Amino acid sequence: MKVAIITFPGSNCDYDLYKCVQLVGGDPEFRWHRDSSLGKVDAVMLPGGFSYGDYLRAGAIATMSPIMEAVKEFAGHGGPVLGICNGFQMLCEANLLPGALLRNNSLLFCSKEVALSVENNSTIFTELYKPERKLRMPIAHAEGNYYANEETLAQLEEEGRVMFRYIDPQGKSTDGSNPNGSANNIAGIINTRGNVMGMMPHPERAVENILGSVDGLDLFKSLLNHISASKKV
Amino acid sequence: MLSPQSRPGDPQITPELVSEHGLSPSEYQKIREILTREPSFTELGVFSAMWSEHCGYKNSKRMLKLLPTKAPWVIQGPGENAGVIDIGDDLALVFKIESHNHPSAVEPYQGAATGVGGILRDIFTMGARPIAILDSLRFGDLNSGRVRFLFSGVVQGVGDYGNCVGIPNIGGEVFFDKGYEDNPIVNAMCLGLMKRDSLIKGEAEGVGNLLVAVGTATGRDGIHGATFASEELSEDSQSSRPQVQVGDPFTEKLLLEASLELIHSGYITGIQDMGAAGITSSAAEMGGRSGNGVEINIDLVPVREPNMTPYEILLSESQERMLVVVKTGHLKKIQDILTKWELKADEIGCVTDDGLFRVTEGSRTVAAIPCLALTEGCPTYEREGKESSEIKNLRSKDLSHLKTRSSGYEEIFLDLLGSGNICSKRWLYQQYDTTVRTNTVIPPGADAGVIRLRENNKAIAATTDCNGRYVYLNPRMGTKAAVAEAARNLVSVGALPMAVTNNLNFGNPLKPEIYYQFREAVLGMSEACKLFETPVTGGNVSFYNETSGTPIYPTPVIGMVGIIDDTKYLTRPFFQESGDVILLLGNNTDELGGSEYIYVSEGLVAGEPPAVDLLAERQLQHSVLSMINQELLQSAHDLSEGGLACALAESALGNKTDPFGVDIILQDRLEPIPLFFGEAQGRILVSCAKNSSNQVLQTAKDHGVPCRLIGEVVPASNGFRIAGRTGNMELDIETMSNRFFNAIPTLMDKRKES
Amino acid sequence: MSRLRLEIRVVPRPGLLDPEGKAIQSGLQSLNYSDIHDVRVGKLLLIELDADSPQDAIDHATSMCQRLLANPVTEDFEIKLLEDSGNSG
Amino acid sequence: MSRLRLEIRVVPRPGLLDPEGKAIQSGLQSLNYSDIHDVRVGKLLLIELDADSPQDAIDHATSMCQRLLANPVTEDFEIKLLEDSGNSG
Ligand SMILES: Nc1ncnc2c1ncn2[C@@H]1O[C@H](COP(=O)(O)OP(=O)(O)O)[C@@H](O)[C@H]1O
Ligand SMILES: [Mg+2]
Repeated sequence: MKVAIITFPGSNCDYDLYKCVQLVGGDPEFRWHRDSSLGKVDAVMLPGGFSYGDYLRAGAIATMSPIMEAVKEFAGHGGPVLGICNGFQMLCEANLLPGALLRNNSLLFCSKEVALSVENNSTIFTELYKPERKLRMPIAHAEGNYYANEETLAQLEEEGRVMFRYIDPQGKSTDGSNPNGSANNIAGIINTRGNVMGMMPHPERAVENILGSVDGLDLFKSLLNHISASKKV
Repeated sequence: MLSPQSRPGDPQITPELVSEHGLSPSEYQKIREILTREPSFTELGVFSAMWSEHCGYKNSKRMLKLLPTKAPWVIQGPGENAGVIDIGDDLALVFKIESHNHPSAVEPYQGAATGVGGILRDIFTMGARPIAILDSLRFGDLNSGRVRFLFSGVVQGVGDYGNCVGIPNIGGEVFFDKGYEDNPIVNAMCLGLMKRDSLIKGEAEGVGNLLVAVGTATGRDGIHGATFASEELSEDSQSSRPQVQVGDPFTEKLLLEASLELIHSGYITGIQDMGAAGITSSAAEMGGRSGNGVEINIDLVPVREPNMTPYEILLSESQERMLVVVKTGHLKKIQDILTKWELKADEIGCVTDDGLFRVTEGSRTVAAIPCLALTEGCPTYEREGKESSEIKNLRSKDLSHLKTRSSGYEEIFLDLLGSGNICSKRWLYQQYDTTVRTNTVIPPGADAGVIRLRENNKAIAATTDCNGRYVYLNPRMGTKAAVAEAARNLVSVGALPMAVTNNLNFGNPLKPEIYYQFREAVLGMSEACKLFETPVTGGNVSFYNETSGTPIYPTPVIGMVGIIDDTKYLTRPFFQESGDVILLLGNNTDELGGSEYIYVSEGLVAGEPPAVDLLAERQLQHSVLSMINQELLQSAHDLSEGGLACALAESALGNKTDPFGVDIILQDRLEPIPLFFGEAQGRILVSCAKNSSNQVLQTAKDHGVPCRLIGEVVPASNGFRIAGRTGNMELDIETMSNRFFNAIPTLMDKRKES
Repeated sequence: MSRLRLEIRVVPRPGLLDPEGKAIQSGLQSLNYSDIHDVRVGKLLLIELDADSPQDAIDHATSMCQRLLANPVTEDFEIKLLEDSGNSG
Repeated sequence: MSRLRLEIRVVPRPGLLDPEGKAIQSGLQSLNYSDIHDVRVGKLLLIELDADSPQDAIDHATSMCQRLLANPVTEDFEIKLLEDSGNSG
């Protein structure tokens, strides 16, 4: 699985993602935001960080980078695109995903481990997760408060496009377990076609026991499986 | 010596002007002797900055010479941008601590943010990639609106900057006491990792090489910041202060990547952050260290504002700028690297052979001073030191009546758990990204933070410590306690203490009672660091932490780093399993001086702080490391503020989601108060599986360390029980947990007031 | 071409939760400014640019807002030519 | 007492570095808006309050700015009564 990891000025999880893709047996390659082409790759990942310092709105200025045209085209052809944290913000800003990520309702940066439910395990990013599986992984963001209008939210729910939700230890998505004020406790969503996913939590930080959790591994492995399967066809 | 021409518009140099520049008449006389003429206005500014306390260490240098700085593993001791130690496998660890107290008192958010920015640059200009940040903070009482404003601003500033650059915060400390009401302490420490041979120094090597300014253009911000940091804050520093510096962590991240690429390119011979005193100090220090001279053409320096004078350009402290020495003929290549990172590089001068710091403007020379006169030539002083009789009285205060209390231990205990100095600091470190870079194996919340090294499966531990109350009451003993606590914190996670960086935060050194504290603190640190074989590789001095004549508690913050040989030895302070047994190493005593208990219950800072027996501390550390290396322990936790009861609570409450209870029986012939809450030094609390307890006891015995079994880890539902000979405590975990975790959030929820 | 100054105001859509505005409101209330009914927080962008005419500048700014400066999902914008900037034109 | 609406503009002091403005400027430049000379970013606060008179409202707002809304070290502020708000008064 050849994965393009895009580095924007201010990205700071690009290397973490690189290591993680290597760990699951993928073949990561960095792309610089000024590049105009992705080359031949099987998937694209937009890493976390503070592209352009999060100035204006998180992820907004990065969407003006030349590479984003190529990413849109890749997504348009059904190529898998994963955006994590700042990457999720970019996907929304670039209209590859609906809605927007507003400032956390606490107005504070929030860094901690959260519990997540897997809401849809029939996508290329989640097929290895059992439906009842509860995940633990870190979040670290100041603008992760997912917002979309009623209509869009209803549509996301109806079409099963909510991927992850923040939950409490009992598995319920409650206000108390919502770290940032996200609508419907949404932590991640996918596009209609099922090839573009964005999420605020960091699965790439939950891939080794020594880091406290390995719950992010199956996400990357799901994608890897999907890609090798589709190559065989 | 070449004489600078006068510049139209420069003010006349008068005794008043000299004194406004923080120079004494005799210092001015010395300047005239060095130059063999009168200085120009620009030169006066340059001397003023370089001979300020901040850059020149005039009142501290002589004492600092007494610190131990050498060991076989020390690659770079004090004098460079940061210290460097060898950690094996061709790797080197770079680390340093830096203060930003004065800017933070005026503008907490930007002050703290730019403090983090500065310390990061100190690390990556050595050629190392920053891998962790720690922050050591002191504030007044959180019941004051102004203090809450300072606290929340500083925490956000530290957080936003490190988060944006993408360096995990792994620990630090925060201490609240009225003694810091108007003068918060903001010290930031950074660790970096590099291959040994990537080390690059801040030296202007190679006559003819180019001096190149990299990063942000120079503005009028922070002019005379170095001099400013060398003065007390007065009522009107709010209005007369120089413009604050604004941090731009986004540019910093680009600078970080670009600098590391530059260093690896081989096109440059030296690099230094333009920190305090900006271009002046970076150029003069680089010239001074190499023995060469430097020439700066002021017209070439990129500026942000029109009509800046040489004086302003030379003294500006605009952030996110670096000075780089580029090998001749390679300017284009380094510009290409910087352009890729969306940064600019401008040639502003060159390395010369005449030893001078020379500045030209058009055809005119505006300054020509020997580099060494600016650096090494700074006059140094040993001041008069005398202990304040007031503090002496406080120390000898009789506290024995506070030792007895026949009941109500539970209430006192809950008050302690909810005190700012003992409660959970989660509110604060949740604002810090602690997991970015995916190497943090012990995040904030433990005795020390730990970063694993992917390269060799070792790990680096770091901590900052200092109890300013102890130092206030007894500066020498208190500083030994700070070093000892730092070392205990490291061994508690399984690390061998290796080296120290320190930040000496004090009041006005011209006052004998302050200089006394300073001298005693340095002597205490020196003695402890020698004994623990943790040489001091660098640090920072921040004097004049006073508002309207009231100084802070003397606060010599110790930043210590250690190595864990294999990540399998990582040990945490939290109990792991019911049924494990709990053992205490070290002796309980009836000391209560300087304790959190007497502060919380009586509002007092008094008494003799707990005594430190350095030899016993060393034995204790060795014994715990030996237990950890035999893989005997389930947890280890150092005892500090709040004593045994609070340490037990911290280990039991853990990270809240799965707490435990304890069942403890103590046989000591001590009153319950000192037994539960006394802060005797040299103690560590450990837990282990029942069948390992004999080995633990034996290991302690082999090291001559007192150790006994005091109880057992039980399910949380069984509660928290401590039985002494003459008094007991029994509490439920829920109540304790609420006090411990909600103390700061509850206070911070009070709305902002001015 | 002349140098013009524009002011762009970007404000959260009505109906959108504005936690910053709420926090400021309660901050003011605790300072005893009790008669405050609503606080909303927006962004103010002051832009200096060269354009052929004021209309041209406004057209440019409109497209900048649509493409980057405002998020159409959550924000409204408003562009104003600053008075002193006409002088140089 | 009448309900009034105020607009408060909080802008960084001239001369102070405005990294956000700089980043937005370079973002716009990469969209080929090349004739942009400067971008500065401030805050816009829209406040609705009850006051005895417009002057009273402005006085209140001035003290709010001094105490909370603007950072006296880094920001300047400007208060304006919004036109439509006179009507109800
Ligand atoms: N300013 C801070 N930044 C990051 N972590 C902090 C800070 N203050 C406290 N902590 C964390 O909270 C925990 C408790 O702090 P403290 O009581 O000072 O510990 P100790 O007494 O063991 O030195 C430590 O893990 C420490 O790293
Ligand atoms: Mg401690």
